[in-house]
Amino acid sequence: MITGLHLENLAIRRGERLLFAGLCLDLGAGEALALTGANGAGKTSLLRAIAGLILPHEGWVRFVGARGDLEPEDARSSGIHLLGHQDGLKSAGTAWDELLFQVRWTGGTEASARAACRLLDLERLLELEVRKLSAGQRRRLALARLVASPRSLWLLDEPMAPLDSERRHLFGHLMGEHLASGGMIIAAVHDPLPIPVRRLDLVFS
Amino acid sequence: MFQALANPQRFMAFSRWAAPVLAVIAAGLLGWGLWLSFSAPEDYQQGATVRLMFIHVPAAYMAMFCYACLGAASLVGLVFRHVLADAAARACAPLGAGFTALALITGMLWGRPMWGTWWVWDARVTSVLVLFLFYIGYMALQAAIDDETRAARASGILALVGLINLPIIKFSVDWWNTLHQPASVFRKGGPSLPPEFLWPLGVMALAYMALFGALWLVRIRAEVWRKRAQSLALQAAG
Amino acid sequence: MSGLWILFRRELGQTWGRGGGPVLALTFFACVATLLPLAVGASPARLASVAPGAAWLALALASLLSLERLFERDFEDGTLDLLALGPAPLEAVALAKGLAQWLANGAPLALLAPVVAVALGAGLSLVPMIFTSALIGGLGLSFTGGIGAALSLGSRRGGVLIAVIVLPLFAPPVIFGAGVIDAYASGLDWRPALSFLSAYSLAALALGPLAMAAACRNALS
Amino acid sequence: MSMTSLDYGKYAIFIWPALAVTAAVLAWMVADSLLRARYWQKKVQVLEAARAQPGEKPAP
Repeated sequence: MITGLHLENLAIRRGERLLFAGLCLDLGAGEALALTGANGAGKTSLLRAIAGLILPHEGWVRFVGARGDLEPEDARSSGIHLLGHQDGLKSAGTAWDELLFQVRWTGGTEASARAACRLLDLERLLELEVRKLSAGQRRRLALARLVASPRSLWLLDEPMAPLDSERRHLFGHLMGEHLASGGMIIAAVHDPLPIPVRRLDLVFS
Repeated sequence: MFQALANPQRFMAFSRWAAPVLAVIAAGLLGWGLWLSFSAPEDYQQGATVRLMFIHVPAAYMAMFCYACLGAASLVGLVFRHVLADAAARACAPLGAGFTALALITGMLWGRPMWGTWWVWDARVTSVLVLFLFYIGYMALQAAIDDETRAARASGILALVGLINLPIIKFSVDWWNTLHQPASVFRKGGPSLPPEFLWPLGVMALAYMALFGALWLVRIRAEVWRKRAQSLALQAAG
Repeated sequence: MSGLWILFRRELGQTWGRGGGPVLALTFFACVATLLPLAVGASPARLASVAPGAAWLALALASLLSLERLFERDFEDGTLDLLALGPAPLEAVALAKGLAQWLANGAPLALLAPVVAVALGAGLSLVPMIFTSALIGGLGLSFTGGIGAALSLGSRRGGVLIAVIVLPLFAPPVIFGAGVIDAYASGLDWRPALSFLSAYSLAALALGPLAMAAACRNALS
Repeated sequence: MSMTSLDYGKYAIFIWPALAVTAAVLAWMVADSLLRARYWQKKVQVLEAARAQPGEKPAP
């Protein structure tokens, strides 16, 4: 269970370009952070660096749990949800099979998956093949994974993009609940989030 | 030593004088080696073809030596994430492939008079052929990935996998050779070489190594300039 | 451990289920075996002498086919990101994928290998040995091939590139695999060859996942 | 060392081509390396000159 995230003097380089450097940030339980900035400013790279997929050029990503510092490996294998542009759903599989695998792999159970489907009004779609779903429906299926598997740090890359306004309200409510239960959210966004957030603007270096 | 050469500026200063010096040494050794190999007495059994050994064996030796350098550079590149080590590995592969091709061609030219056929699936020749295919695979992987840092790491991993597998392949090919050709058709050029043959062989091998050293430094310099040109072009683009 | 079991079952499903399972690889295997007599003539004596070796060569080529899908699909649709953040490290993920590749693809090929060899003129008494060597060798082929598949992630030409990288590495299993059958057929002691084959496969099983995971992390970064 | 006799009798047709091939491959390796180095060195000089005095292109 991650209760705090600390970025110390973080710098990320993509090939030849240094995206940003000297980034320091502390995020506590119940806090949300909105990442804004032009495309290519490094929002996605920052999320992937926190998730451990990208090795930072300089600096550290430190996770803190209830009993002090956490090993990054342990924190990432049980405490992080990363929702990128691609949702990892196999288009040939049925929605339920894909969701069930993703939920079980990230620590949830069949029961929590069913509950998440009810919450996100997905029951009617479960037997459909993923390729038949619209972009909004696929995104809701991915969000069901976040709800079904209890992980404290949500790293979201433009989560609202394919959702219509009514679903955005619902997701805003879910994010509020996650923060209330001590979770943390870092979301790369273009339009403002429906929850109280701190802002971090990544300037194009 | 690695730390000292790690940063490109210091390497460029070092290689600016080191490459020509090695080139001069290579030229000298090559001249001496050739003179030695052509003044050595003819071998009582192979006749004049023993001259071919003096240019085939050093090339085959260099094929493996280059791969060892490639493996070492890849290891340093993967573990310490030196950009220069990646450049060294990238620069080393074509030279290694060149020496391996040279070894194969001179091997065939040596084999024809001795074994009567251009190509014989002999253990050593086959191993050198597999090594050549491996070089091609390494360069193909490096060329197929656009992102240079990722290409360097992927081919570095392949080089290490190769470093582990090539001795196994060598062993399996030797084992296979004893299976299919129990009686060795020709007299093995083993350590029982008379001294007057060891000298030209040794000098030629040193000449090839010096030449490889010089060319490797030159190609690494080219790599450093290429990366510099790329980043300049990127900055110019703004 | 449960996370790994879930992943292993899913990988089996992916490799076996939708893609028509091993039918394609088996058909390829049969095609290569069919073309051989057409190419070298049908004289039983000539065919019989190369039958085990030809079966093994066709097995190695057939095991190349499904390698491209082993990592590429998960890499492209974002599943690899999810797998990297799961309960088991990427090394375990690579192990599960390799084993699934071996069971869903290697095993059926190993079952067909004796049939092909006998069809090409190998003696019936060789069948158990051909199956054994094809099965054990298939483990090495799957994991060594997996390394090639992982290394070529994000490259432009996947399929052929994997073959060029991996085929030189297939030399030992092909040599020892065919060597076992050859020794067994000619009444020699086949145990050394089989032990070398097993050693290669176990080494690939042990070291393969390390290289595959490193290659995946490289591709993800 | 007596001056060696350069006629190799029936082996001549193998020794000379081998020497020729060796010379050719080594020459190609030397030439390719030197040309590649000079090409990129000149490119860097051109780009650095352009960067020093921007001329018509706006400075980044």
